[in-house]
Amino acid sequence: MSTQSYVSGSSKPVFNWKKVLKNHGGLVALVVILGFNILVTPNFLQLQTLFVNISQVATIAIVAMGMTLVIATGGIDLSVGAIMALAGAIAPLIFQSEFGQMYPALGVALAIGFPLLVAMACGLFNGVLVSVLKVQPIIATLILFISGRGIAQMLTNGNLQTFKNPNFSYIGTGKILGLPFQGWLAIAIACVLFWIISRTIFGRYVLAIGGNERAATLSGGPVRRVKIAVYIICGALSGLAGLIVVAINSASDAARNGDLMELDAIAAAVVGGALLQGGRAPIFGAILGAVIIQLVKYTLLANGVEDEVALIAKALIIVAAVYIQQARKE
Amino acid sequence: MLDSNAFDLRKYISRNPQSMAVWVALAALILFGFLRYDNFSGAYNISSFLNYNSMFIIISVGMSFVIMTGGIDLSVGSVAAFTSVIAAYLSPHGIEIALPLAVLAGVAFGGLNAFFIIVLRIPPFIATLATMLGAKGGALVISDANTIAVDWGSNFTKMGMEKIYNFLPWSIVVVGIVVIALWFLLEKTSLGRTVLAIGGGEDASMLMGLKVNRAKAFVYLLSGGCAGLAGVILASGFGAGQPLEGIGWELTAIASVVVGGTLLTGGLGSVPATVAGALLLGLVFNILNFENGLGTITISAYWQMVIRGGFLFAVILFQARVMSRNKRKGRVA
Amino acid sequence: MTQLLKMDAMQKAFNGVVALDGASLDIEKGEVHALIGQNGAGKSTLIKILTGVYHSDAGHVHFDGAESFISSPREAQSAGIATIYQELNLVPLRSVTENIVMGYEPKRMGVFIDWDEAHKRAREILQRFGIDIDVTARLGSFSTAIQQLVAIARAVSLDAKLVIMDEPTSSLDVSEVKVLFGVVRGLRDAGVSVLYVSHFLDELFEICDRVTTMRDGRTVDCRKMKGVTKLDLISGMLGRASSEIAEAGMTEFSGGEAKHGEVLLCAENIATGPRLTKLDITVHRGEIVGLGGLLGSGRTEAARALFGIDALTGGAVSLKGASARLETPAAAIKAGIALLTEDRKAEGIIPDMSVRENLTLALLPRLTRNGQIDRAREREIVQSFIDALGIKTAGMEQPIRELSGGNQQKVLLARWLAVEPELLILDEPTRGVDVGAKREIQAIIRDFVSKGFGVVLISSEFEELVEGADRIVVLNEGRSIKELKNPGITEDILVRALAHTGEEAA
Amino acid sequence: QSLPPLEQKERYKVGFPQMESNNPWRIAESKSFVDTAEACNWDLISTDAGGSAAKQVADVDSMIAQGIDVLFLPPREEKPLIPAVKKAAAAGIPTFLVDRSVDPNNAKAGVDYVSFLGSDFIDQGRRVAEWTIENFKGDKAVVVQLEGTTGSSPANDRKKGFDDAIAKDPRFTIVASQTGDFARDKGRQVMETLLQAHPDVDVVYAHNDEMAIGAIQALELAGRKPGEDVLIVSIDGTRDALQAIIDGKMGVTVESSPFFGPLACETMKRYAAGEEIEPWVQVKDRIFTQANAAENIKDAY
Ligand SMILES: Nc1ncnc2c1ncn2[C@@H]1O[C@H](COP(=O)(O)OP(=O)(O)OP(=O)(O)O)[C@@H](O)[C@H]1O
Ligand SMILES: Nc1ncnc2c1ncn2[C@@H]1O[C@H](COP(=O)(O)OP(=O)(O)OP(=O)(O)O)[C@@H](O)[C@H]1O
Ligand SMILES: [Mg+2]
Ligand SMILES: [Mg+2]
Repeated sequence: MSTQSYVSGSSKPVFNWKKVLKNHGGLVALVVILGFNILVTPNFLQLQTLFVNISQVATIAIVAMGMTLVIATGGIDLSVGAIMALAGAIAPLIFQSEFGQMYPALGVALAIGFPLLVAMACGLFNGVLVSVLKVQPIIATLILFISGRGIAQMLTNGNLQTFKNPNFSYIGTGKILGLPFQGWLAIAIACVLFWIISRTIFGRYVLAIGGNERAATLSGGPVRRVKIAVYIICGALSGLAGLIVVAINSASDAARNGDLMELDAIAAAVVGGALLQGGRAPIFGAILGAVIIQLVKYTLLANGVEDEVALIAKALIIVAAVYIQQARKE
Repeated sequence: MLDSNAFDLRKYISRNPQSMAVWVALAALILFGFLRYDNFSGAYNISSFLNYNSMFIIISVGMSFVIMTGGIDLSVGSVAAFTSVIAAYLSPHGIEIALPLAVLAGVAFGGLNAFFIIVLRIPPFIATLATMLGAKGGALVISDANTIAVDWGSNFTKMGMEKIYNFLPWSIVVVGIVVIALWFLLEKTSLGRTVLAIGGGEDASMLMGLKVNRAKAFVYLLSGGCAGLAGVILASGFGAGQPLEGIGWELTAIASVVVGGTLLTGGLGSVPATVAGALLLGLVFNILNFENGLGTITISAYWQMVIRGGFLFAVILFQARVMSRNKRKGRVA
Repeated sequence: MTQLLKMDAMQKAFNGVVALDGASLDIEKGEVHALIGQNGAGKSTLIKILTGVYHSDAGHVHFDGAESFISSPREAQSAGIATIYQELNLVPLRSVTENIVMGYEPKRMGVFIDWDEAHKRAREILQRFGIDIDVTARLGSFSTAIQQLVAIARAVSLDAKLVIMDEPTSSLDVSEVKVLFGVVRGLRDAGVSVLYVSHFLDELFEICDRVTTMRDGRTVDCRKMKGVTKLDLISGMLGRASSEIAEAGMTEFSGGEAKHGEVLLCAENIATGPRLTKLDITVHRGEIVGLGGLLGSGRTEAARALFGIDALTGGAVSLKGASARLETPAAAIKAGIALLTEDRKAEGIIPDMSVRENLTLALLPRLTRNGQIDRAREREIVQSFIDALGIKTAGMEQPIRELSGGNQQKVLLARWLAVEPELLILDEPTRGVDVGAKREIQAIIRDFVSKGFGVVLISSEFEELVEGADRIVVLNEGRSIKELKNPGITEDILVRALAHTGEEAA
Repeated sequence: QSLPPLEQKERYKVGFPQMESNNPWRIAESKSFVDTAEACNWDLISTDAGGSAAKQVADVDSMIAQGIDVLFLPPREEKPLIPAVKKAAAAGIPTFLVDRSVDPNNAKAGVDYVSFLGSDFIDQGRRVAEWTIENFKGDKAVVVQLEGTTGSSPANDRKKGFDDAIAKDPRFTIVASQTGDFARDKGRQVMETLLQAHPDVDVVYAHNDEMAIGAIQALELAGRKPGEDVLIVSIDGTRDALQAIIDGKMGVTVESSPFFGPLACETMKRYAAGEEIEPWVQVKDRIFTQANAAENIKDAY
């Protein structure tokens, strides 16, 4: 039997704007916002604008990518902001310690490595709760959401830690080819994650678990380990973002670092095309989503829209962007 | 459960092992407080505890309906803040005007959520996140970013500040009536059953010919209305409309619902267990305050966060244990 | 007789894939009407258009004497069409009662549900099917078969003019099928029409009055059941002359005598809980061992135990003579065991993934070097299976949810064949599969054992079991109580073994 | 109704319901009370409302239930904390408001509560504006304002005080006023953006030092010279701000001291001794500039 009769013959290559809108809703939204800014926002077409936006969006993008992986397995991670605070609180403790000052290079290396380990441990905690104890992700990660920041403040006694350490600050203020280091970092992470998702067995399992966890288990997939790994990755990326924030500010504020990041990251992931029920992991979509959210913020600020009105505008834009995205599913 | 085997406790527990955990934990915590602190069981503490937590009980119950359908409502806190401002503005006209209109404002936000979710097919998490931002912005706009004083002369403040026999706050009475009505609605009406069925399988419910969209719209309107009521209590009990209140309420409510044994994927849920969940989480704060008062230690803010997280962890571990013990007894699909 | 339903020139395409291409159907009042066709012929699609799940691209529907525009399942129900969908559509988390009465709850004072009455009603309706279960328990705690019966019970209780049954018997065994037929006849006698879709052609002769045959989205035939032969039906479905088909027997199993080799698997006294208390089973190389049993006898539980899903609470398993600890499916797969589950939707497919990704899911570890998937080999393997099994798909990138049920099943079978297991456990492998494909699958199974591998076959279709298995282990209430050996097993012997098991076991 | 008396005794059970602990200023204030507890013979009950006025009222309730002798209340909001003040009064507990006050229309010093200890946020904003007018040398100034948390009373008052005073000098135009949430990171991000839209900025007024530091960082990242091309002025008097003033990056910061503990102890003792307490125990806020920053930095928090 031929499969031909099942494919309709009329597929003329005509430009169909509806289709473009459906398949590339996020890009369309981006173009609209860019166009608006070019026309309205003063001094928008400047290298410095690009610089500012990249340096600000990098942390959201990095966390959003981790969130995308978690969401792809059908989970969610509310603890990203708290993990940022925790990692960010630990770093200065290390390089400002006596040891860190005695061996500055080693101190900075440890100040990056150790907080990341702690962040991964947080991810492990979340992952174990979710996959071994079968706690629902929103609640499992709510535990660290509530207490993670508290732990960070305990470590620092609630104090703001300020410092001067150009080596460490490089991850937040460094430049490569004139653009912020953290922007390049985000791109590099995206490339690696994209490769993992589309080419590796791990990536395939991530999507399979989100698509039908039972089927994945019964096909011999290491479901528990993959889920734990996904939370660990998300934790590590959150920790990294926390370090970047601390590095830019030359100060670690455990009470504020990563505040409300979970909402931005989830919104970015979904605007970028992730489905909350799992099964999809659009990594570059997450970056796109983060950029859209960043640009919305930028646009409203730069044009002097009052904070309260900006909230309403942000709400509408998120709805519109997701609406365009959702059209694809129909 | 109100159905025929309502009072068959063993059956109830074996069917709802996850709700049982919350009752045990609640009883344990009350006992702990009772034995450890002097004035813990005093009338003043009980009545002010109930007054404050009536807001969380009502939004948690509203939230539980949303969650039972497999949805979520992140907007409750902001909506409560918004309606508290509305209620404050309307307070000179008395509670009989302010209450219904403010609740209606909450319902309107629920309608917005329902529109986003049902008509535009935007996932609930995002739709209600947007409404959360929008309601917060709206509250700041209509209040000009100020708290709005209520009219102390009218009967408006009675609901949040006066108590029957100097003990039972009006707020908890009103909330109690609403909660019992909702409990009945869930257990005894087609609408309630449809809510549960949707969470258990939206496509299946649709194919079974249930009025899926109507029930979904209902839960968001309900949750909005409950947030509206919480807003009235907020304004009435604290003498002001507060555009900045309600931050994090959605997570408190979600936690109450889940601690009460409702599955976030929907399909299961109990109104009384949700109330117990809300009381349990509220009690943790109350106990921390009393612990502070013992003077042995002064628990700093961050310690409190850690303890609260640890407590949630303990309850969840307990719940997971109960669940897995029960699972071993038989296959739960 | 008067006409109840007429569907004419129905068209439906999904993203360019044509599912219906001018299909028609007419049903008279009080008849039982069969609808047959190969997997993917468009039967379910036609039904879903009728019940408003899908909206047709073109065509007319007349129902009960008027042109009708049914746009939702709810409208269909109020118009008097009750449907049992192919993929069970129930709410497992809710009670049996709720699943039956939902939407039509008995009320007190017009508002409050009368639960006592509802439970009573549910119990009564289930008793008509000979089942006596706790109707207040969660539906999900019962087996697929019970769930299917509940779905049927719900549809039958709806007081409809037309009851549509899309493969209602795919999870049922003989005795339940008998009960069902009784119910169907009862409906017919009450003047209710029944549209009956099934791949078990024998069933049709028993209860259907007329039969409509579909092929490639078109209606190719509609005739009285009387005087039709099975061969006619098959040739109509396949679009081939009956002479071509007549050559072979009805199952592809009756092939050559197999040579049995060394012991592959030996399970002694294994138990996993109350539903599987004592199972002894041995599988040799080159052998198909059937598991016979009635509803709830523990066949599925046995499969789950052997595949490491449920932990053993007693007994021991050895593989190729060495004792084996199969604690997870992954371990079982590594040890060379595969399981095709009975619940395709919940435990088999990953709906949004492509045919390719679904097919290679279990094979992945072997397609991978340093964590990276060898995509060229993946495509090659997938294509070879699509060709070998005749999987009807628009391409290997089509999401599996868009395939018809039978083709999904083939993909899942391919998933397991691809890992080249030594022991393949098949729980209802041909459920929902059309005659042509069924024979293909059976041939594949036969071919598989002839290479010196072993198969455990669970099937509620006795013909398949009797002809296919070299031995049949008979299960009753979670215990293996008897073993039958081929040649020499007939359906009769099997049925008697099942029926008398109770006494013999005692 | 008259104020409840406070008997003189060896130890007092004292309630201090802190409103939040998410910034250094609040943390320093809480610490000040904890430190004072020892010196002043207090059994201190200190809670944390996590930024919620309603929770703060509930915290006061639980303190009343525990039978405190005195209440030191930093009301999160002017109006929503009035019930707390009234409940304490009804329970016979003398209340002192700390660092923020309540709506004078509904609760009065000397009637509902004993006294308000603190400074005046409006006045702080005004003093920053006056200093800026005096010290800004150019003849046209583009001003950017970084506001505190939208809707919070210090943000509203510091804006009002500054806006009203600066309006008197026609040289100054406020081109943008956006919230930086009292946080360094947010302040930096907002400043980065506003700097793009208003590259011609001359003066940055931040509602607290944390945002001012964030603004300095934003300016430096953009290659500008804070203190030279842009004048930065703010409120609080933190160590970092004083250092910035010493480094020439910042112009002024008006003190808003968090160290209320000793003042609270002293005022309470006076009250217990039967003294009449003035309705507003005003705190003398200093003003830190290049002239005195270096000598005060060691005491800053
Ligand atoms: N939702 C859908 N999206 C895309 N294609 C679909 C969808 N549903 C059905 N099809 C396609 O339409 C065709 C007819 O499918 P249908 O399910 O009606 O077959 P069927 O006759 O019921 O087969 P079976 O006997 O296997 O159940 C198939 O080719 C299938 O792939
Ligand atoms: N007549 C019955 N009464 C009550 N429960 C039943 C009955 N028949 C089966 N069950 C349920 O069936 C389940 C066991 O089914 P299992 O899947 O192990 O059996 P099976 O022999 O594989 O049946 P199936 O034909 O459904 O595959 C149990 O959950 C049991 O409660
Ligand atoms: Mg079908
Ligand atoms: Mg079975």
